Amino acid sequence: MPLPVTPPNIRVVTLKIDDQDLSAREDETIIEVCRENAIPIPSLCYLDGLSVWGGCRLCMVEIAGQGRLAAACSTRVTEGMEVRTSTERLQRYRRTIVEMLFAERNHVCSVCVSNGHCELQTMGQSCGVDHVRVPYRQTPYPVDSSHEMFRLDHNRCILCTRCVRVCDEIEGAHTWDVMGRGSDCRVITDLALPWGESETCTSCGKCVQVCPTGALVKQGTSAGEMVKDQHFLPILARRRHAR
Amino acid sequence: MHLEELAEKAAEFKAEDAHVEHEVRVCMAASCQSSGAAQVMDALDKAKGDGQPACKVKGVGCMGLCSAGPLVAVADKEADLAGSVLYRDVAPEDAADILGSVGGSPVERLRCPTDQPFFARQRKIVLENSGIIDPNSFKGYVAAGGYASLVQALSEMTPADVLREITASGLRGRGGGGYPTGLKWSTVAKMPGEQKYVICNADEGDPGAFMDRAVLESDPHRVLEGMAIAAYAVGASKAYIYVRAEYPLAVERLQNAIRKAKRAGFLGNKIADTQFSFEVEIRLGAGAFVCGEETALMASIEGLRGQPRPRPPYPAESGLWGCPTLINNVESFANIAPIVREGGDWFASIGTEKSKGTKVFALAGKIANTGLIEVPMGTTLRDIIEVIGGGIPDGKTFKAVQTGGPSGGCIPEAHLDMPVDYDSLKTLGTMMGSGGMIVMDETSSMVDVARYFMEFCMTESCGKCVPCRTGTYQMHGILDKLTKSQASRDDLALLEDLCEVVQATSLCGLGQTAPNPVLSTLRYFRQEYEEKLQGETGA
Amino acid sequence: MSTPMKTTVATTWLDGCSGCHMSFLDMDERLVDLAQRVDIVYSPLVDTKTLPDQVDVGILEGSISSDEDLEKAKAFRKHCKLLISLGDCAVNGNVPAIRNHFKLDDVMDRAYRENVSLQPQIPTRSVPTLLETVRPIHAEVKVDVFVPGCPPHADAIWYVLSELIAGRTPDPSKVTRFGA
Amino acid sequence: MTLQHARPPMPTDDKRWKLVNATMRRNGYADHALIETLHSVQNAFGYLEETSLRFVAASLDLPLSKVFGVATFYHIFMLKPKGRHACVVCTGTACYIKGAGALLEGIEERYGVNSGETTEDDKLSVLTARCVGACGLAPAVVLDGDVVGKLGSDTLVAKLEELD
Repeated sequence: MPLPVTPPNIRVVTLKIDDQDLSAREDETIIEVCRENAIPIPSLCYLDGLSVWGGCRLCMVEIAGQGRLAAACSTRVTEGMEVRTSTERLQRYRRTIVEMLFAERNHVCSVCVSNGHCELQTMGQSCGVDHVRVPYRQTPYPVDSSHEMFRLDHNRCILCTRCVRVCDEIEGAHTWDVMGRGSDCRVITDLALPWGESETCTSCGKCVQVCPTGALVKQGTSAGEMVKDQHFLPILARRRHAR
Repeated sequence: MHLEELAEKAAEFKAEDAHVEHEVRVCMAASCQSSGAAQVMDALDKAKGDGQPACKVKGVGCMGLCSAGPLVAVADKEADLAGSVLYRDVAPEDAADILGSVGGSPVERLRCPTDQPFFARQRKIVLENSGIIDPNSFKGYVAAGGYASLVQALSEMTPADVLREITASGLRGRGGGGYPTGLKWSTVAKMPGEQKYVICNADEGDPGAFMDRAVLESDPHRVLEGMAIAAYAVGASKAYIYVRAEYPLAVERLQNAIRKAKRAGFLGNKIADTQFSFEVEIRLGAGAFVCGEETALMASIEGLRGQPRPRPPYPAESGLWGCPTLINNVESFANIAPIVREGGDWFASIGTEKSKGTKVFALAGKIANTGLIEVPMGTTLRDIIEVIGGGIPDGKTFKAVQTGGPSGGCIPEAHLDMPVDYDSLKTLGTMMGSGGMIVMDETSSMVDVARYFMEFCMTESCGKCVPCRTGTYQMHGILDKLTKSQASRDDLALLEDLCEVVQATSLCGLGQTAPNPVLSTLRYFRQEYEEKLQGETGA
Repeated sequence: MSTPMKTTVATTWLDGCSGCHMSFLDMDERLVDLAQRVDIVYSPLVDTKTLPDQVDVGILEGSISSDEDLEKAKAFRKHCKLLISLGDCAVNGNVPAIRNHFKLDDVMDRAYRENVSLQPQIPTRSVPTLLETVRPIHAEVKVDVFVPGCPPHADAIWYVLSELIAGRTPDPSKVTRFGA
Repeated sequence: MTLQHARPPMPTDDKRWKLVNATMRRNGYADHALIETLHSVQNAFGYLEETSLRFVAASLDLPLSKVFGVATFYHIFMLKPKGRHACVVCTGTACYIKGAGALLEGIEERYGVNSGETTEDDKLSVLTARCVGACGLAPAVVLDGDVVGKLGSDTLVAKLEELD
């Protein structure tokens, strides 16, 4: 197999992340460099193989000399950059953001098919969310079980749009999108009709696999049984890109 | 075309009105129209009939004092507003009296003195034609010297010359951020690429701001001229004006202006016989405040949900459809023609050290003179509110002035002597914004005001990023509890925490600035929050 | 009689399934060890029927769903130096809070009329009045330590109590989480 | 390989579809003409019906969910028909300070409808706008397209009563 060729004119830069001296290609983002070097950066919307969304804001990092925080997923590395990924302040912000996500919908972990395999749940634990300080929004959401293979539970959706992106960018169907605005946003299939009636869904199940929570799951799973498998994504993304 | 040819044209257009000695100017901007200006205009036209050939009844743009509309000015042909007799609250029945007064003694019962500070203290650059020329008349604009700057730029200046003048002028973006316009233009000009775009942001969204609307309704050609000069300077050939659908009159006048400018050869191919070509298209907003944010605005022009995307890349590098894009707002573009005409140094001589030129403000709320004013940067808030604005009506006392809309803050009495510019307002915890100034008196509750703005941000949040979407909801909840005296001290502490998180982590300006009204009212009126705490009586 | 050296502990369950208390018992042989160091002065697991005036550690399982739950939570707060929210119902409302999506009247009808065949009626006496919404403990009284989990594993409870007895501040996120 | 995209026939012989088609044609059936096209559908039909959304999606070759996402993002677009009359209460800052809330309460008291709702007899739809730019006339409403300013809730309700 031929070795991957670095495109011409792409320079290599050196930078510091959490006091580690690193080098990286200048077209890489901070989160990519962190993942290559096993530096943990939390994120719920970023997924290797999908376009950058920049919505969850959990990957915010501090860059020396910059007043504003930067999102690691959408900030490219530069020569001499000094990044801090886990200061007290960042930890505090992340904790608050995760708390607000828990309060937004009805994530009752104990009775979720993704219990134990949920990225939000794990994120909560790693951010030290042992309770939620803000009041719960308490708005009930429907569950769409109309699809013969899959199920959509809006109560557990965090609007990361991974399903929208994978369906559009990898599968090419663009069955999913987001309707509404602000807190009223909801993921939809086609004209917000039941998923089972979708004219465009190919039932490929990619959306289910990339969903970080128990919002998109396989029919027939019960509490704790839904384990997701995302290993296909970088492979497919690479092959689609190569064409 | 050369400047001389244009000057000939202007003279020719003027000559068409050679017989006219006096003008009866009726404000036909949206606010006066809502008060019945169209009927007044009709009545004046009818009463005049074919008589009084030396007198012309003419619809014009905004004269500023919107609360006294419909406004009618009787003036010698060349006179400006200060040199005219102004009538306020005019009704159709007054038509005969007003016409009768032309060339004679004024109708005292309707008179609105123009030597009062509201008019006398203003300095008009952006609004120089406003209230004087007919916004629907291409000839009127040219007769007033219009398109001379464009022709001058195209025929006598290189793009680099234009960039130099704009940079020298020190003009900063009038949309609120205050980014140096010259720098922005130069960045776009430097970008490689055949296709570049110019966008005029006319999605004036701050509640209580109507400057851009007035400019578009009063002098639309000036905005087109500014955009064309910008396009020439940065190497673009296509532009969009993104304007709120809620401004039908502005849209109509813009459409009319584009059509006429095209016919006259100031838009389209080979403008003024040069190689420069330039097309402008109007895009209608559809009721989304967030589309005032530049990346969201571009998404909307592309036909997408108006959601912002992370910056960088900035629009200057990768904007509309990935092409280098220059975005300025209406008022910024309206400043361009005078800068090219008079030179950057002239513009830089007005205003303060770091904020040059004038600024148009919309005065509203509990203030005697509601309307539109243009003053040099550096005018104090006290001058604007107490002198020009005429102070607080109904014998009430001033409490705060809100600037910068939902991204801004409230300034108390103690800071009224601050000269207004981008930087001074920032130090006060608010911002220039697009220029809305809402005055509040002793009856306004600051907690209530903070809740109002948070509700605004909550309903206008696009929903893309978590801190803004969920944070504005949670902050609004606490503010709502506070206004009902149901919040605890812990809630107040949580509110301050949330402000910090949302400010620091939100994706775009809407979220990053949404806490500002809360933070500024907490800073200056904390007492009012304390008094609202549950089970605690105020100190 | 307890020796003054022992930490006094009170526990009770509010709106929950008592599973967290079962998990407590699942500490098995470690309970013997624990008994050397703590005195359980009030609990559904012991005989005492009144909450002493001064307790070192209070442990609440379940969410606040009725006026009785609210009273108990307030009493615990008043008499306990340190209050622990044990389990997801206490920490975040969990399953009991799912009823918040319905009107209280509809919930009552469902429970006491629609699903009852013999003499359907809404009880009015000797049952506590339900509150309009189910809330986590900390929404009503200040909580010092949160131990999420449904139920929290016995190891997690053991860890938290051991740390507290040793005078350290436990970090429950190390050992448990929502739903765990 | 290029797959040709066939434009759909007009849903009915209603002449208004021609207006919609004209907008799309003017924009070269480009996908970025979506918002312009939705404006023209709403101008022609008063609201965006499912048939229209499907027609626009098929004509511009856009995914259905994308069209629905855009239509529901912008507050101007209505998915349900409006009443015979529309009263838009401005809730901009100046109007708010001068009592826009009282206007909404006045309407609610008389007609029992809140912002975004239509009376049962389809007479009146009540809406709010974030600022209509008539701050000099605060508090203002836009009644069937005309700005009416300096209102009290009594005078507003009286005006609404005059409508048929």
